[in-house]
Amino acid sequence: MNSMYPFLFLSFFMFVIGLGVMIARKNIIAMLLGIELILNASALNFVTYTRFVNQNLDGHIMSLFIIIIAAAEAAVGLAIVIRFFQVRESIHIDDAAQLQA
Amino acid sequence: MNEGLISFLSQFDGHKAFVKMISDFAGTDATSTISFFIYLAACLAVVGVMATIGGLGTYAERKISADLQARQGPNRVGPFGLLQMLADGVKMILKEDIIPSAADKPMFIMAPMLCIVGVFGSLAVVPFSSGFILSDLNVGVFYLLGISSLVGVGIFIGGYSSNSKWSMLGGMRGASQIISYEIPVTLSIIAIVVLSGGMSFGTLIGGQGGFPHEWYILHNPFTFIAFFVYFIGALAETNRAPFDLPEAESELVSGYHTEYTGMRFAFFALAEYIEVFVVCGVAAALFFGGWKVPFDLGTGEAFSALPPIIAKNIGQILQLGSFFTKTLLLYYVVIWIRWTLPRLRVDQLMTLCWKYLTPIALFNLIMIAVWAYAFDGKSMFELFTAMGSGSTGGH
Amino acid sequence: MSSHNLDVYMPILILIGIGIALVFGAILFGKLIRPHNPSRLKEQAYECGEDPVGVAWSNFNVRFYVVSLIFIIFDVESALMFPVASVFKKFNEIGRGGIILCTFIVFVMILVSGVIYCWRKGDLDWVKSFHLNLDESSEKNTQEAS
Amino acid sequence: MFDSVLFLLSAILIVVGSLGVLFIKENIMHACVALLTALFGVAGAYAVLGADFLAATQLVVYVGGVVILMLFAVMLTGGGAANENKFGIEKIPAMGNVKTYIIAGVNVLVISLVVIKIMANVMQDYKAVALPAYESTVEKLGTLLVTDHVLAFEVSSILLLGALVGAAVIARPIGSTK
Repeated sequence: MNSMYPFLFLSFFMFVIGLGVMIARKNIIAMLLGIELILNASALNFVTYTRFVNQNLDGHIMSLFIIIIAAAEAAVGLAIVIRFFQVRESIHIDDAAQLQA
Repeated sequence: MNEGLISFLSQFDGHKAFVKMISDFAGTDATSTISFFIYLAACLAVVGVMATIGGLGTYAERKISADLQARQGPNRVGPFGLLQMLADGVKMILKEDIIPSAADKPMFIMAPMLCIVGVFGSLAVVPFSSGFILSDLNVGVFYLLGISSLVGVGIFIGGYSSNSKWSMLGGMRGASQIISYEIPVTLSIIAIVVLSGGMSFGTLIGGQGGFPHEWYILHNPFTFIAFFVYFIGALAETNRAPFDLPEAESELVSGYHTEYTGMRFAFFALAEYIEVFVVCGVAAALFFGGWKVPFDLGTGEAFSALPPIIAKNIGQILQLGSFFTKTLLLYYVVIWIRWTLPRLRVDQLMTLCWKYLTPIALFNLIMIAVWAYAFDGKSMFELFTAMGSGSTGGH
Repeated sequence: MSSHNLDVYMPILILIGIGIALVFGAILFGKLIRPHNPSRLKEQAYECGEDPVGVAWSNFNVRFYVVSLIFIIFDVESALMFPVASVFKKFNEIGRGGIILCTFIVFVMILVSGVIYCWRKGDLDWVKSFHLNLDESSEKNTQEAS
Repeated sequence: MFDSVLFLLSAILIVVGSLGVLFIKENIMHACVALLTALFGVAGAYAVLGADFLAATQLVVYVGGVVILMLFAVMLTGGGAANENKFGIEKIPAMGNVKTYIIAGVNVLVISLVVIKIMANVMQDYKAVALPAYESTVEKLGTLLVTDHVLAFEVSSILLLGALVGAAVIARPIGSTK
């Protein structure tokens, strides 16, 4: 692939879909899926610019740390969801209006 | 950047001439297209061999278990019952295909596919010989860890989608067992990567030699322990006994594939047997020198009397023989263990993983890194010989 | 020549394709020759002959989640350790191995401290209630009283 | 040519998977599998971009880790059966309805217009450079991680420690913390 625009379009698409998921869904786990999409879109963007613009690997490092942060975020977020489910027996975001366990 | 089948073939003049001919004929650069067809043929060959090995695995399993229990085993179909696997295949394909009405149908269909894809994907980096490795990715081992974790997802989804309590319990257990035991396995592999300085199987095997004292398992005492950690973890990752809790017959009926019939069940079984081969192959490559043949016979330079193309191919065949011998011996040990040891309890399983194997693997990792730093990556035998020559030189 | 190096990913795609084709092909081929006479009893989930009660998708114990949580942390750390491990030898040869060794050990030790925490708090125990009965029986009694 | 094929395949996976995450409404489990598809596609895109190590990392961390974590979490919260709002105040189903989708659509439209405007401005100054050949990134990444980015390397370890301890404390069964 000799053009960067297909990749930028892909990551833009993923970002937009992730945003849509976060707004449209009321299920907390589904919203976390949307966050994963958004984080992946940004990581893909970093790698794209690394290849097509400046060619040093700092973008790869950034993507690596984005992947790490996404994993940590998923772990903690899902732990909160599970805890919330234990307390309220619901994973609906509207039920989480006051987050006091 | 990457070695593999094509770079091996392109050493020969015949391949170059063929590529040039096709390129001239088509008017464009046909290297990629030709590579595609070569890869396609090679992949079909590998899959064929692997399916046969998977089938023979079921046969060997029965024969060896029969031997261990002083029985006959399958002996009716074909010589020594060797065609039993074909009979099984025909039986499987003739079975009625039942999907439970309460099941999650798309997921039910997808689960065996995920298992098969995960296992077949990992075949791409298994080093059969220095020339015949489908693609020697420079992230080989790491890629293998990633793609084979699809099997865990497949098992979980298989258990979930059946909507049966047995399947669900088996699937949850299977997934948590697979991910737990991936930790010691990964840490052991990192320890070997520290020694060899690369993740591709070419580098990993290249650091070893043909003789046992040049293998990584005898490199230092900690790699010796690391092998056993890896092997126990690999047994558990492939759901083999004594870690076959996901399909424990006496408590979970048949685990995650309780509701699967016919071919769908056969694919789960096939995936399991091929995965055993893959982990045994990886163990052979990481710890037992892989395709290395003693006296460097594998490079074909010993047969310099012959034309180079024949000498190289003889070397390749010797390497294939070496790899398959080591791998199948490990395969035998896996089956032997299955019919010798009793099954663990769930809490024992988790205790073994988290309280024994993982700390040992972490300790091993650090100690191997310290060893590589302190002795410049020399193995025990090199140190002994250096000490011996040093003392004789001193006198 | 730049595109040729991507050819190494070809076998992976081909193998995945073969896998998918094999699964669908075998099942479609089997459709021609195998019997198909479903009945209500056949399509029921197996529950030792009884009628299944409820769905199987019920709640599971949280310990499954804690195990997978520790796993994912280790998994991510291994993703960081692999590149460092593969340059260890190179740095060792130019005499900079000590620095990497220190970095590596500090990294692993921070990870180990987390595992030790989980171990001490009993997150690694599969049968926790059993240990609670043994060790903290007095505390449990007060809980039951309250 | 093969790079185009690989890119097209991964683009299809990404598009199908993302749309699946957005539009699968019946079962959160299916949405998780759609996410798996999209993440697989991202790994393919990394491979096309010459980031071989990142592609493998994507497989290891997401396929083996995050997706399994999400599947477990779905099982622990009622297996996707809990699609209804317990209190029924707003009567919005958990997987969204037409109203939420319209709101999301409008929001996405506005934000995407802004992003496209910014990207167009940035892209005006972009001049194409010669692309480097594909080569191994592992050694370079490892070298960067222990030289330039060594602080980030160590701090990420502390971040993961925090995530481990925090999530373990949060997810611990209620009975053992009372």
